[in-house]
Amino acid sequence: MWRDALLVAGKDLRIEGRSRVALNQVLPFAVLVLVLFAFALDPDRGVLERAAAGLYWVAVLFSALLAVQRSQAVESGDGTADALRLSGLDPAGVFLGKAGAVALQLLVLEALLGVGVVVLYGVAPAGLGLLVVTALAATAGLAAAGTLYGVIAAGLRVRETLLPLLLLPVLAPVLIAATRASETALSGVSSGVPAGSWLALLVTFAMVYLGFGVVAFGPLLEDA
Amino acid sequence: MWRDALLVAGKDLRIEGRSRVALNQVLPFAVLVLVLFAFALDPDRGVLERAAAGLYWVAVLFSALLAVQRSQAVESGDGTADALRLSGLDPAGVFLGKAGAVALQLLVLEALLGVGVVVLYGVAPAGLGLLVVTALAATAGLAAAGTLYGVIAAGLRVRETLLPLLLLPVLAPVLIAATRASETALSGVSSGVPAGSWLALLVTFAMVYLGFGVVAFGPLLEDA
Amino acid sequence: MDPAVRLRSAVCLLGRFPALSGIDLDVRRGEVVAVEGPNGAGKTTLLRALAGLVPVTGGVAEVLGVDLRTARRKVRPRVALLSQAGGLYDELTVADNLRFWARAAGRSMAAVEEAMAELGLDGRLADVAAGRLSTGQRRRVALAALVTRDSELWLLDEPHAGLDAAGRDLVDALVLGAARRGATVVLVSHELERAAALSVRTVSIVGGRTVLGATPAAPLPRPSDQEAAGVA
Amino acid sequence: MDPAVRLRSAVCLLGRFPALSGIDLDVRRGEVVAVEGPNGAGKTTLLRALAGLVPVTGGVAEVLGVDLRTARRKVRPRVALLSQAGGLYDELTVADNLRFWARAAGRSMAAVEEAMAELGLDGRLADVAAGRLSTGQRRRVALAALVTRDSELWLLDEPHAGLDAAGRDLVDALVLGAARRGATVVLVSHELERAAALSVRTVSIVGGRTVLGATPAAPLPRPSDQEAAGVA
Amino acid sequence: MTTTAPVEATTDPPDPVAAQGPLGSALTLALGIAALLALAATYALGLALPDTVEQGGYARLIAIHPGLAWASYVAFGVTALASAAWLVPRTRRISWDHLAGASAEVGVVFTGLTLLTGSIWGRPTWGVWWVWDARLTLSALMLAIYLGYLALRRVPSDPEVRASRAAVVALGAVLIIPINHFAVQWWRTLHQGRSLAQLTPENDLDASFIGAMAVGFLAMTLVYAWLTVHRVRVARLEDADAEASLQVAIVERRAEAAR
Ligand code: HEM
Ligand SMILES: Nc1ncnc2c1ncn2[C@@H]1O[C@H](COP(=O)(O)OP(=O)(O)OP(=O)(O)O)[C@@H](O)[C@H]1O
Ligand SMILES: Nc1ncnc2c1ncn2[C@@H]1O[C@H](COP(=O)(O)OP(=O)(O)OP(=O)(O)O)[C@@H](O)[C@H]1O
Ligand SMILES: [Mg+2]
Ligand SMILES: [Mg+2]
Repeated sequence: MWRDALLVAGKDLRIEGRSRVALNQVLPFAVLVLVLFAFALDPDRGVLERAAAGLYWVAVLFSALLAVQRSQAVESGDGTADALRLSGLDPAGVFLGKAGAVALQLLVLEALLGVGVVVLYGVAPAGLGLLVVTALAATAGLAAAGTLYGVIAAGLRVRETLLPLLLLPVLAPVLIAATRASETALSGVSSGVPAGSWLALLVTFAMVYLGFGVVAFGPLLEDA
Repeated sequence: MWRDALLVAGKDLRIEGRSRVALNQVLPFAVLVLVLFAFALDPDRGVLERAAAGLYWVAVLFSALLAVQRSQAVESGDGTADALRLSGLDPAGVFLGKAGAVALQLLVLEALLGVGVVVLYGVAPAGLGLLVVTALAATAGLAAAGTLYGVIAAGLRVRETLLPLLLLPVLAPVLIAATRASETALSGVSSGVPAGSWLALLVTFAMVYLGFGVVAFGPLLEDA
Repeated sequence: MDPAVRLRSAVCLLGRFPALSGIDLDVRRGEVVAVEGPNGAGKTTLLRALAGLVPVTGGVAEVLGVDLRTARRKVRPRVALLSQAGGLYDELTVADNLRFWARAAGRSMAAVEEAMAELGLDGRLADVAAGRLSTGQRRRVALAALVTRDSELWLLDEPHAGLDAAGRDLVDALVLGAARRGATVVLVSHELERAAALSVRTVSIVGGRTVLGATPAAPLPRPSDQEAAGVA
Repeated sequence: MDPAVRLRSAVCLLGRFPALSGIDLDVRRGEVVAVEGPNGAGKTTLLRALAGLVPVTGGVAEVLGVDLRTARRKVRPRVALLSQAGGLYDELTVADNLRFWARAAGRSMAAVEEAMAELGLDGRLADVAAGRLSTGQRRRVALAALVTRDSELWLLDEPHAGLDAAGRDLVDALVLGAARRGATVVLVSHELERAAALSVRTVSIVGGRTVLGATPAAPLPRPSDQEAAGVA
Repeated sequence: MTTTAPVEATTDPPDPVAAQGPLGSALTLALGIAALLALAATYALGLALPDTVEQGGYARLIAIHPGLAWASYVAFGVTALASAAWLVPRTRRISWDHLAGASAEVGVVFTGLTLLTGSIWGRPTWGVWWVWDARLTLSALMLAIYLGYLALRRVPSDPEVRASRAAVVALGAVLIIPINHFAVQWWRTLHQGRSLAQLTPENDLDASFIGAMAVGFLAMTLVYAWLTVHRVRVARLEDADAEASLQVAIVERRAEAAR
């Protein structure tokens, strides 16, 4: 399983290395979403200072969506789906591999995007730790759920439209929990309990979807 | 040109009729976006009522993105691009046709979504007339710009990721103008002047991109 | 009247790669010419260049009297290309696909019905979504579109591929019919005997350039040779 | 030892459509069988069913001793399918594609090198992105993947399609080689002579059902007939 | 025997720049020197500026920050013009596309620096590095837009096709400049108003600041021009190189027949 996971992740990262989609397109897209929402919320009304964390995670959420879409587009070459099914690769491995690749790309993106936030809002080191943990947990969740739903939408001709529909509601909890956790981290208010529980939520989410994926990916990948 | 436009629009709408993507996927997606942001913005703080219009148009914006992506996916069958180039169809016609089809789908979506917002956020549409005009102008702009950028990203293997990146910022002005105009309409404050100027902005935007598309579509479609 | 095709050391780049590295080719109006060559020789690229789909960046290139280097778009409406990819909308039914392309090219619906009958696409298949068809059935639909479109210059990329025995014979009939109506046909195929049987001569392409005759060593044709080929 | 393939009035649905409406087929280990039939007859569907990719919903269906109706996934790792679609990652180079699939199937990199050399994919092509290849070159890469994968049961869907003369002979050599090594081969082809030359018998499929022998009217085989066919 | 017809040049003939040395022509050299001098002048003027009550030493950033911002406007403006020149059939030259790309690349760098200096300036003035102020947000948007533009340019495809695609995008993107420029009027912003526009006799904005701003702007524009010119040179050299390697490629390709 792990061997297969590495193989698949390696393959996806190599493709990214050749096409640079995550770097050249998803990253700017994240910035874009951030800025656009800032606008939709209307600068004049001072909503934004308060919504900063939310904005950050909305941006990450949409980037995750794109990353997953890309990770599925890669598999959409004609015949590759069949080839994958015949390959004898352990589905769980394929799942972990693709999720891993997505997670890695997201983490880099979050880091780059986050540096901005951290600097701009002068986060306390304590908060920083919390932020990092939050990011890790959230990313694992996003990647796992994303990959799982990605394969559900994959192969259908309506991938572009169906995936967002399926994925967004699932990721909503991550969005909220991550937002709350990071807000605490940013405001530095060490009312640790709430942050902790939000974090717990994120971790459980990630765990659940990782487990679920490992189990369910087989049927999904192979019956499709 | 108009004949070709009708032909192409008819084709796209027929495909929609068979696949029901806009109805079964884009529309729910729009609703979803509305709800999600409602969360991201944290209801407790009473941001929602104020941001209702903004949220509505953000939802429309993303749906437009999906609609355009779909309208391009339809053309991505292997060989169809070449066939289109050889067909002798007037590129301007193709542009107007595809834009028209997208616009029609968006209008329906906006209507349904509008009802939703009124219900969800309990906003009372005071200036209904203004809202309608706004919607019409905004939609024309979204469809025109969307189709133009759609064909730019089309044919590239990275369509899914590149299109949002290119398109969103272009549509941002529409987002803002439409939001402002509808806010005036909703709040019923008949400070007509600002609303009027926002509306003017929307109309010019639509005009510019329609004209630009009619002119530029040729090179884009045929050189590619 | 100017020749259907006239290429002199024509060069075509795909990305940075010279898929055509110097093609010489003369095709007179009404001639049926077969093109053969190893995989990757540049046959498909040649057809796409002749259809004005890929730019010719070097040499001389004229099709139906149009200079491909300056006005390749002008030839597009005048040729009929059967590409290896079908060019069908998967969501539309077979009939809808054919009607759309026919209308686009300004052909009559009657022509569509005819073509569908000719290729055995009437009946059940007419209302099946193109995306569900088998390989050979897709090819048949593409052929039907070609027949409806009908034009001065037919460019066929492996028209026999994927078709059953009956389909192959049908293709032969279509080609001969087109030729009889005075159309020029350039036919790419790996089935040398079949192609040879249909055509007045076979052009060999290797490494993106013409190597006339069966053996790479054969000399370029002087007009006289071509006359010979023409009547052969 | 149980037969390589044993189908009794097997039925396969694609969507609502019975692409296979009652297939009878027996293939013994080490046999090379050719399958032919009109476009849309169900040949591709048959191969996909044998590979365990599409569910068999009726009749009896066993491949390599595995019951397709209950455990079709078990056969997947044990067969080698050459589908009409290549199954390549367009963004990866030819070499990377082949290495990936080889590793996935637990084959050695040496085997990859060998296969690439055998199919003339070493040299320039090795580092070209698969998406840029010509039709025939893609087929060659798919063949290379097949050769590297090598297995008990080869399922070939129009292996000659799109290949140049040399390529076609290469395919024949590969098939015979596989047979010599004791592999079973089911070979779908529209080129009847070629297929017949390679195989011990030809199975005809029409409308999703087996119609042994040339004429649809031919009776279903009794064991004795099969012996005959086997040694023929 | 094989076809002996000569293969003609396959793109515009390789241009003179290929022949030049690493520093380019005398003109580019002069441009470089001018740019450096102007920079020095800006530095001097900037230091000469008095501290201001509310901002202290930070006020000196006025010598750099606006200049950077305006230079990025210039850069993207040039990109738009060059793109238009490409789209118009009569003036269609691949070098226009080079210019558009190069100018955009430099412009992105300048926009980044604008954001940076701005933030540095914001900390003391507004107490925060960043606020979601219209001017700031739009500047960030500008950055994102042109990153997208560059992303499109990086997608491999036929040069001519890419040029057309990029050109259309560039023309759409340039609209952000006026929007950003007038943002301070359309939205209530923390950011400085259009001081030059507001400049009137009774306006008490210190002349030395205006001077610093002007010189800074001049310097940044020169630097921009310098960098762009060289970026274009590189692009051309790349083309010339491709041209050369193309001839080799053609020979290799033709040689396949020998096998
Ligand atoms: C990240 C933060 C900032 C960004 C992105 C930014 C961006 C810009 C831009 C784009 C311009 C050109 C405006 C135009 O003429 O269209 C500009 C000009 C200017 N900025 Fe900033 N700025 C930032 C922060 C600041 C701060 C903190 C100050 C000082 C309080 C400041 C002072 C100025 C001044 C004086 C000008 C020239 C005024 C004029 O337009 O005539 N900026 N800035
Ligand atoms: N970007 C590229 N880089 C390298 N090689 C390329 C690129 N694009 C195309 N090629 C090569 O150009 C050639 C295209 O040839 P073409 O598709 O015309 O072959 P063909 O004669 O039709 O072959 P087939 O018989 O297989 O259809 C192939 O050799 C392919 O490898
Ligand atoms: N959803 C569907 N609705 C109707 N018909 C369908 C559907 N899906 C598949 N078919 C039919 O099932 C058959 C699939 O056959 P298959 O692809 O196996 O043909 P084949 O024998 O491989 O033909 P070819 O020689 O062209 O490759 C085709 O006749 C196709 O039209
Ligand atoms: Mg070809
Ligand atoms: Mg088939």
